[in-house]
Amino acid sequence: MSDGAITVEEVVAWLRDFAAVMAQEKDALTALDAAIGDGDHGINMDRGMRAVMERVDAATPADVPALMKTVGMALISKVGGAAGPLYGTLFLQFGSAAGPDGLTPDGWAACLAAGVAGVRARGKAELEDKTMVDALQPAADAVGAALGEGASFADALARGADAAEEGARATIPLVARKGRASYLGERSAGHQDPGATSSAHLVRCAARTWAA
Amino acid sequence: MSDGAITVEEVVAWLRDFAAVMAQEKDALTALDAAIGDGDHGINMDRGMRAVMERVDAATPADVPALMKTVGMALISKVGGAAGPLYGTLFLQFGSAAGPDGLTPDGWAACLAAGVAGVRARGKAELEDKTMVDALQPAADAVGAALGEGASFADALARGADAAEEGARATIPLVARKGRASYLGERSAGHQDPGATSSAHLVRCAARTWAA
Amino acid sequence: MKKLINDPADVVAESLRGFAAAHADLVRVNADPAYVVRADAPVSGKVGILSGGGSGHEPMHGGFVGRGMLDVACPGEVFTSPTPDQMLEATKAVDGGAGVLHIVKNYTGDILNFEMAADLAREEGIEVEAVITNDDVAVQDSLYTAGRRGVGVTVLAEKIVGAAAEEGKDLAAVAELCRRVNAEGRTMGMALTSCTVPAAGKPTFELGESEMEIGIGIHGEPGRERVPLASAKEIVERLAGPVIDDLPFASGDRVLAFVNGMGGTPQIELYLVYNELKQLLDGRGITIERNLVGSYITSLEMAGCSITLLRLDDELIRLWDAPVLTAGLRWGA
Amino acid sequence: MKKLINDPADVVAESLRGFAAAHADLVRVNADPAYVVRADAPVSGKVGILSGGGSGHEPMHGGFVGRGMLDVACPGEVFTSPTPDQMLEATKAVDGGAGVLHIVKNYTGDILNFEMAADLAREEGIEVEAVITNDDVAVQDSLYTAGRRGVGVTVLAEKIVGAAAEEGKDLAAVAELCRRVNAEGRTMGMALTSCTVPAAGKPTFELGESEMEIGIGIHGEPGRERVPLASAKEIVERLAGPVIDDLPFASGDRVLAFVNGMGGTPQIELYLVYNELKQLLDGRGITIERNLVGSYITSLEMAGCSITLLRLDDELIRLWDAPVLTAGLRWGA
Ligand SMILES: Nc1ncnc2c1ncn2[C@@H]1O[C@H](COP(=O)(O)OP(=O)(O)O)[C@@H](O)[C@H]1O
Ligand SMILES: Nc1ncnc2c1ncn2[C@@H]1O[C@H](COP(=O)(O)OP(=O)(O)O)[C@@H](O)[C@H]1O
Ligand SMILES: [Mg+2]
Ligand SMILES: [Mg+2]
Ligand SMILES: [Mg+2]
Ligand SMILES: [Mg+2]
Repeated sequence: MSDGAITVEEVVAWLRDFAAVMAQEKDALTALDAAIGDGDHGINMDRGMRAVMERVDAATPADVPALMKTVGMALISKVGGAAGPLYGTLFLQFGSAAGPDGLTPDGWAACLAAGVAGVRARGKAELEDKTMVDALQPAADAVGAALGEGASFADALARGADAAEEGARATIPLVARKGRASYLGERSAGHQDPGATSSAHLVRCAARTWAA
Repeated sequence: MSDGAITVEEVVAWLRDFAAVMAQEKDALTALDAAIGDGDHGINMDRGMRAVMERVDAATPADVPALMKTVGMALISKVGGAAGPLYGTLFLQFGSAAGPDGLTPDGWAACLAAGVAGVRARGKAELEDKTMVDALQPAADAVGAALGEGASFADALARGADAAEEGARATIPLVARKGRASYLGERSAGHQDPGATSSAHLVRCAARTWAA
Repeated sequence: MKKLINDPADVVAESLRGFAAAHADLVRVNADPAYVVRADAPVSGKVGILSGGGSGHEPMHGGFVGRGMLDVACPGEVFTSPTPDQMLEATKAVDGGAGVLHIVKNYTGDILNFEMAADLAREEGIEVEAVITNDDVAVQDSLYTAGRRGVGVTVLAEKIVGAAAEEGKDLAAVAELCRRVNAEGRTMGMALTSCTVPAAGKPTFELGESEMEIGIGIHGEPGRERVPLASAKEIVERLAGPVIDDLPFASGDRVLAFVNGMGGTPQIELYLVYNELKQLLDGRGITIERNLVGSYITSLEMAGCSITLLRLDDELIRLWDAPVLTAGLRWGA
Repeated sequence: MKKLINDPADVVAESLRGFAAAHADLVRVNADPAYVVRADAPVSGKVGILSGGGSGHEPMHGGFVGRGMLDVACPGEVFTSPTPDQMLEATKAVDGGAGVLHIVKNYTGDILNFEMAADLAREEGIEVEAVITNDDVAVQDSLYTAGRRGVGVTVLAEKIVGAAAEEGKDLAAVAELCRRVNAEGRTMGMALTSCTVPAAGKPTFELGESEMEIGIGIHGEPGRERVPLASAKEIVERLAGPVIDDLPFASGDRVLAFVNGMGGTPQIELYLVYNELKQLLDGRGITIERNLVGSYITSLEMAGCSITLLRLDDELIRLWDAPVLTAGLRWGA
């Protein structure tokens, strides 16, 4: 694809890929959550993304803002737990930032940044609190920086995905300060955060969707 | 010892040996009961014989009838379950049959027979119902028959113990018709009855007490 | 063995002490011999209702002592019948002059001990009637065997008979009612896991990860058959089917449906089982007039359930609905 | 996974259906979005009391819906907070014009979803107050973390606050009372075994035969530390000690002592634990004025217990004693 306008179909493809990955990674994410949480993150994300794709496939919204509102509301009403409102907010804010007039790569990067800001506002997590923010914030920063340096959208997203995965891995030694894992205190160290992991998948799916 | 009068001390020695064996065989008897009952026979017998020896050691009754009444009542009030009333009755009836005037080997055999009759009357078990009767009845019969044939008390008891052990082993293929094991129906076959096993120990202890 | 206990030998006594402290408004607990008795016993002129059996089935029976249900309960060692002297003292403690009913679950141990106790009580001039519950359809009934076990119906009988005694019915009437409840009720149970008798220290039986036992009793004894794990729907069919066919319950019957947890089964599963049972009974034209869902007659920490159906008439419904004020069952009071 | 279920995905819905059928006299159950509501809701002029959270903690919260306690409960998926739209519908269903109190256990998921729901409800013109329970002393409290979990005190708060609402107290007063109960109560829990989330199909954590987890929450999450199995006496010291020291409870205090089973623990053990707790509190000069012993806030089939102490005054005692008529707690009615 080109670096030109991003279509609704492409965004749907991104979501579909993410839904497939969540189905596939369900047990792995749940196992991560079992170690430092309550063992449901994969189940939650899979349930949520199934609901998203059902609604999107039943009637695909015409533009990105409408699509992302559908996605966010589906997650909020179907996931529950921490991930529901947080991922819901991510997509809702992404959509609000998109505006009705089509989306450029720079626009996409701004939307992601807005989504991440929404997550941070809702969850009040800082970097290194061992949450999805540790994957999302570096990803948003990397995509923005790469585009600023003139990278292609595909390259920018690839760098974003790398940053997200690195951020997720970097949660391993951290002691959690937010979410359920924080109840474990020191014992939360040594395990990768499940939400950061699913978030890294989300960015990797974007890189895959818009690659080449 | 001689084939002459049986002393209270000897009877106490028999009981003490039985108590020791019950303590030692506690887990084995319980395992037998776990297979076809509720897994407590060894625990019950051990608890009961401890109580018996406590009472007997605190104040040893002067004669066999009084001793056996103490034993029977201790079992009845401390064991519970099926074994409590049944073993209690065995000793109570043994004691009633003893009379106050000392006990000969023939008298002892008659007492055992009375005890076994008491067990049968209380539990309404027939031979081959897969109960303690399957050990006790052959033992009582064998002791009586041996003495009738002129065997020494020691030999008669040894034959009684053999018969009891054989009777206990013979319960293995039987389908239980009395007690908890009967609830298992066909599944009770293939396991040795715990009560028959403890009863065989009781007779073997007697043989050991009055041996040589 | 993973249990919240101290010395296995002290489990029953220490638990009773906790029960006494927690429910001093309802009961008094005598330590030796052990019995749990209504705080206001004996109630003059009222038939005393006594039940008892091994411990490990809580709330049965101590949790059912109080106004409108039992006057006294005799707890034995875990899964071991209490003893005659204990039952005698308990009988004396609740004799208000109108006699005492012994509700006995059909196990050789219980029967033998209760028989002795009744003899002793009668010798002391107390009128005693004994009624034996034997509702477990997993066990073939026969004159030549120990017969069927007493299980879930015992709880229902204790409630209904307790209400009748509270109303002032005499011993003969109360005993007759108890026999009728037993005759109208049937039960069958299953286990997902074994339980561990504290003094034994290890599970009574071993079950594979994908096996279950069908037709268990309440003493951790193995059931009638070991079969592959199945869905709740199939399990309900396997339990309720034989229960229905045995009485038999017929279309048009009104019943009390009792889904009982064995001790280690969470409520979320019991209500799911109840949902299946309701659908099955609806399909057979049997109307659930009353229900009881919870862990009331248990086997320590065993996971599993039993299903009891009791055919109701207006009198049984009225007595079931009557006020009851115990630690384990409480309404209208 | 050994459970009495059909498809793991249907556990919550099927169990709710069973609950609805079993308690049609007390509650109505709405299937989608899921909520359990008092049969007579909304009660005009009464503050509506709503609580909710993941399923798997039964009887909490659905079992506490009824006169004198909750007006409505929102069950989420197992161990997963319910969703804002669900809470909004539930809020609307019990708004009798006097506003609705949301009782929220302190978990990020619950907080976020309840915040959204309260916003939505206020947009629709319903007065909503939210009170967060956070009584778990196993968790270090800090402004910079998610803070302490809401556990056992939630049950006590729902009962007491429910009674106050029934008496006609207004929303501000009821919310204030709820905050006071939360402030006066502390809890700590432990697990002997893990539980298995149906959709996950295997235990959340593995515990060796001679290990236990101290400082667990109610979602099958591991606790603060894994230690060797100990006696009930030591376990009670390990739980009650931190609870007492945290408030702190002092000699002369009057308390409600709540020994809670985690779902797979039999009553015989819970009363044994209560016996230990009573002795410990006696030794510290703390008087148990009221108690609650049973499995009320559970983690599926987990074996273990929690200990909650709530400091009482005359008003709290009166509200605790007030009639309550729910599937899970019932007295005076
Ligand atoms: N306050 C927060 N801010 C951002 N992310 C959070 C916060 N709390 C939790 N999370 C994320 O949510 C993830 C857990 O999600 P999930 O398991 O679905 O919900 P729950 O914790 O309610 O079971 C954590 O791994 C973490 O990444
Ligand atoms: N009716 C009976 N007559 C004779 N012996 C019996 C009868 N019922 C049970 N028993 C014996 O009792 C033994 C079980 O004793 P025990 O396990 O102590 O009691 P319980 O069955 O009450 O747990 C059985 O193995 C059997 O030998
Ligand atoms: Mg989780
Ligand atoms: Mg036994
Ligand atoms: Mg027994
Ligand atoms: Mg969760």
